[in-house]
Amino acid sequence: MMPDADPSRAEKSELLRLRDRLARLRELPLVRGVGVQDELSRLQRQIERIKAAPSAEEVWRSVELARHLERPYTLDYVERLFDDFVELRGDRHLSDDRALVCGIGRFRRRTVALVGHQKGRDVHERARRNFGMAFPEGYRKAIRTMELAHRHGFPLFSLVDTPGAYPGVAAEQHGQGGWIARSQMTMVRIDVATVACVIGEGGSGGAVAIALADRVLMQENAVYSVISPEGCAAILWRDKTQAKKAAAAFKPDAVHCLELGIVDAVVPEPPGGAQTDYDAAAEVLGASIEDALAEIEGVDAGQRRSQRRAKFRTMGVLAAPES
Amino acid sequence: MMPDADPSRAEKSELLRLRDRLARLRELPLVRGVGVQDELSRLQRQIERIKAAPSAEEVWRSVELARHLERPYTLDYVERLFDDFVELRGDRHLSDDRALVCGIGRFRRRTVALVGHQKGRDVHERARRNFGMAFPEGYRKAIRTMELAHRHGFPLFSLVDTPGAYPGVAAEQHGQGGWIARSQMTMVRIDVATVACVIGEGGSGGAVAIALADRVLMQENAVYSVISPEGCAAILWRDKTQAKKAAAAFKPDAVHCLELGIVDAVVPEPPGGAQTDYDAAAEVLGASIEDALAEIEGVDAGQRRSQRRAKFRTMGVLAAPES
Amino acid sequence: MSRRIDVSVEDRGSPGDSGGGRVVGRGHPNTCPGCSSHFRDDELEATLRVCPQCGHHFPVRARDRIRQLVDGGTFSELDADVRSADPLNFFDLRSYRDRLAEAEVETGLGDAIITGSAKIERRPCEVAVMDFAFMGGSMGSVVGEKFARACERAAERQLPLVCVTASGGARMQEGILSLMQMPKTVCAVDVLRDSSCALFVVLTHPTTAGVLASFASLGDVTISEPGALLAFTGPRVVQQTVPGEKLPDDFGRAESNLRLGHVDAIVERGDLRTFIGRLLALFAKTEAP
Amino acid sequence: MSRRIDVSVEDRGSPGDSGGGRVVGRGHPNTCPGCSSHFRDDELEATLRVCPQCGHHFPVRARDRIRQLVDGGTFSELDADVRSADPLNFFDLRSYRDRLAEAEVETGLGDAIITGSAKIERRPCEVAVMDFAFMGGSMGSVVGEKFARACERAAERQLPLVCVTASGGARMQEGILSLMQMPKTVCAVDVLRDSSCALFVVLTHPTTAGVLASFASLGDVTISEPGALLAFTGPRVVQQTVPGEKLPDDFGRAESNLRLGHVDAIVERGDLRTFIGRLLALFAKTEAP
Ligand SMILES: [Zn+2]
Ligand SMILES: [Zn+2]
Repeated sequence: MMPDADPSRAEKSELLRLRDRLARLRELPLVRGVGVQDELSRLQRQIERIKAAPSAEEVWRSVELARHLERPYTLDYVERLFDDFVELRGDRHLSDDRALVCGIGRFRRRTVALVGHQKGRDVHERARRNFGMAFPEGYRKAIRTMELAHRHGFPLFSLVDTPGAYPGVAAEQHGQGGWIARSQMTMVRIDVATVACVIGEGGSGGAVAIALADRVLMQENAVYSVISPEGCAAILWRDKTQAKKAAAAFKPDAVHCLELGIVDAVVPEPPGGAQTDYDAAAEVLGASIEDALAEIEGVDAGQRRSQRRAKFRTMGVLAAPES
Repeated sequence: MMPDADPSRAEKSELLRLRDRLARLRELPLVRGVGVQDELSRLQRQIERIKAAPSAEEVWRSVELARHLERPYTLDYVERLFDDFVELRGDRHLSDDRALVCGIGRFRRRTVALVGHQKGRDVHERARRNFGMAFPEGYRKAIRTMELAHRHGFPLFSLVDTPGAYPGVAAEQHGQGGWIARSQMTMVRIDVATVACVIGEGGSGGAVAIALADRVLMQENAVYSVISPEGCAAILWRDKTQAKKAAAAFKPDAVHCLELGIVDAVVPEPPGGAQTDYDAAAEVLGASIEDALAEIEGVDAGQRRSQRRAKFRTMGVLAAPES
Repeated sequence: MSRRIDVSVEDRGSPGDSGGGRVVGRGHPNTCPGCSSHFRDDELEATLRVCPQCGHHFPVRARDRIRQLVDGGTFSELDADVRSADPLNFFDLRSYRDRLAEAEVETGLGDAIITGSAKIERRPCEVAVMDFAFMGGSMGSVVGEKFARACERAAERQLPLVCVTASGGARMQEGILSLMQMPKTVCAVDVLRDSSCALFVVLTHPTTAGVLASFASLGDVTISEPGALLAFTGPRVVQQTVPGEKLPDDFGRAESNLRLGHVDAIVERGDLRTFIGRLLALFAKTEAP
Repeated sequence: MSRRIDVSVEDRGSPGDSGGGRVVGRGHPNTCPGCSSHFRDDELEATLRVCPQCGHHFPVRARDRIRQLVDGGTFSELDADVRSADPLNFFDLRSYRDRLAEAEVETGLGDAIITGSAKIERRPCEVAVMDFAFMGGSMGSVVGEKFARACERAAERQLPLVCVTASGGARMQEGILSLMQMPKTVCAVDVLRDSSCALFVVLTHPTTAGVLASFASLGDVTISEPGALLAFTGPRVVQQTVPGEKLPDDFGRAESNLRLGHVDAIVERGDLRTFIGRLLALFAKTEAP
């Protein structure tokens, strides 16, 4: 899986061919990562993966790494990528949902707004953060933050890392479905540049609520899916233990998401996964977000909003019309 | 108090002088009421009141009429003024506050949005409507309706009739102050023409939450005040029974509100008060709103919003600077 | 791990566990789950598939719904030939292709939504009606695409869109692509908004998960049929998550949604056409015809 | 009728019933209501009027607050000469004119707010600081006017506005005109928003009624001091309304407001200047100086 340090000329030409294929797939430039020197090797890794679709084992490995208890969470990245960060709290109605962290901070000498799921590291914090599963109140806080970003022209970052929306009575009664919808709607409408990255579990509606961005990135070992493998197995196989089989079937891994045009770029992780080296993972993530932001900030706000809509408009695969 | 049926020439000239004074007071045309024929007599009544400031007894009479148990409420006017009315319900988060009625309806062959307090007629409905005292959820529903009006270009009417915001634990915990503020803010920001009318009790923050309009009208026997007479008496006189004295001191009646430039026009009621003839009260109210709307709809939306801000900007009385 | 389950398709049954439509039923679809009365097809047709004994609203197929709602002869279907591909080569106990083919044969539909132009109470509009009988009304690429095209047509023609939903959620067999139909349809509603065109949503039993959490919750006016289950996560999964917690009796039902502020009105099926007609008149951009 | 009471000025005291400032106190204003320790003025000054024993935040007068917050020598007061008229000729147990004159003598202030331009941590901004000692920080025409002018200046100079609130609510003696300061200040905040200028609100004890229900709740970022009472209706009136209902211990306090989602942060007085400095840097329209 690891790239050669110095790819041969033939390999380079193959890379260019594949890079072209990738670029055409999304009609978007590939993410650079940090430093021009590393580009080719990083690209190589992405492309190796795409040449050979990940095996069931590899997909499952992503599921495991995405859920790894030591995986860096939103606040681990905030700490490393932001020079200053002021958290914005509360939905102004009922509570401050700790499963979603919102705030503004200084990133690369400029102010940005951030919304991100936060799972919590120890037992106590995990409970407090509800395992990263937001309530409607959390989406409402996120909406408030998006509107603040819009008012002040701050680019918006979102870091997605949730098993999904919380399936509880109060969450339902407070209008979970509606607030996931309205959070997406707010992301369509705001004028500022938006970059989302799936950094762990991109679980269903809870994830997509904050992922309707100009650029959507995905870490190498993150997963992004409509349902958990266990949930899918329980429904389609009527057997929860078939989770690995389910994951292989619905392909939540980054490479498949890239190939399906769901994400714009894959953000490389340190060998073995982001949990092995938080600093390195943060550095590449920061560089990737910076690159993505540079691409979209050149565009006029109205046009950017149109392009954002157009991007999601094309998602889905239809059968070729019979002729 | 009742006007002469046929004012003499001298009286007419006096009227014109006073009318001019009134108009200069607000730099706004006076409301016409229904039919040109009745204008002078109606005007006369308003002006008689202004010539001789209402006595303490007259002010108290307004307090009593404004709270009269048979006084027409928002839905009584909706029934008479709207050809069709579809209620919009719910704040999309917690509940549907029955103390505030919101909806869209057909008024004079066009569609308008309405928000209004509703006190409830019988014991059961009064409890259900919480005596017209809204919770934060009510203001949130009103905001939703204002935004819908803005999206679709519907003029917004608001009918104010509340003892005030509800002073309860849950209402406070749900952010009462904040939602009264945000409801006002929404009324500043929407692009459509807005007309408010105080039709009964214009009680404090609960009233002003939905009264930040391009034109603010007030029925002849309505009251509009920062505090209830009883509350004021309890605080300043340390004696609740001094309510009548308090009311005379803080002057919540329509004539004083007109003279202070708080409302743009007084809407006449049938002799004895609106409760004596719902149909007649509704007819004059409808005509007054229609006139007010005609005045402000000629103005470009951006300019109307500026004028709306400018109008409230001037409220208050400062001491003349010492020279 | 049970907390992690984020189910997308759950309640495939109608209230009281009857089938999801006339085609894919468990128990006899014409036996009323409210009062156990049994009806002939023609009896139910005559009452718009509302139980004459107890008022229970039986599921309505999309074509029947359109017949009930729109002025006779005014519906012209569009995009009828759009079909799903199988980009994931999805295979669970059977292949997705087989399931699609079977659903098409069973329902006579290309997917879980019918779209087109029509008039309701003499007012022109675009319509989009979902059909729960087609794979539980699940939203895949076709539902998203046809809904988006309906929005775009409405915007272009400056007409309102009337949308009747019935959905168990996302089409799992399309994996992440089915999830992306949520932002896709939200973007489509934004196109409507930018054109100041109204969206009226009629939520019918059941409307859950991804559909509820996208376009179904973004209407200018939101109506529900009585008794409909409207929940992001249905009662069974909620119960699994917190096994001790007692669910309210009407958990997720239209009536509790009205009480909790999530819908504007519950309208009985017999009144639906008139009600939508009133909305079309109120939101009309020109004077009455 | 008790349900009708809609009190505008209620809690004139600080937590634990100490006075509203050094001037109009009940009990000795330098005795800590948290731990009963007593302090000399100079001791409290040295700790920014925070109890060194228990952390209780004593009230701070507006001029002291400005000294605590802004860079030395950078504050230039504006609109200091604006005074209330008495349009209603209001007389309760005494005349409004007398009350105003007395408050001015007692506090050395023209009204319950001081406004001007300043720098905080080397960043220019406009400031508006309320003083509870002047008639309970009540909002009449002068408070509304000076706040509105501060917003307009901020918009014109493209600077943020830092506002420190302390208010029992409306100035009843100005009747309906005091109520109108709510929409007036809301309109002023809208001017700020139209200019994309930030508003930072620091809520201090107590901020209630009309001030909480207008500009105090419209900040881009909302900070509170520990222990501050922040409620539209204070606990006494709530208790009167529903006599049986048990109020939570921290009803309306900053800490419950944070928990319930109404403020972004509780910042101790000693950290306030730094915190505001960070906000000014984050919202700055140009690079750091
Ligand atoms: Zn039945
Ligand atoms: Zn102490």
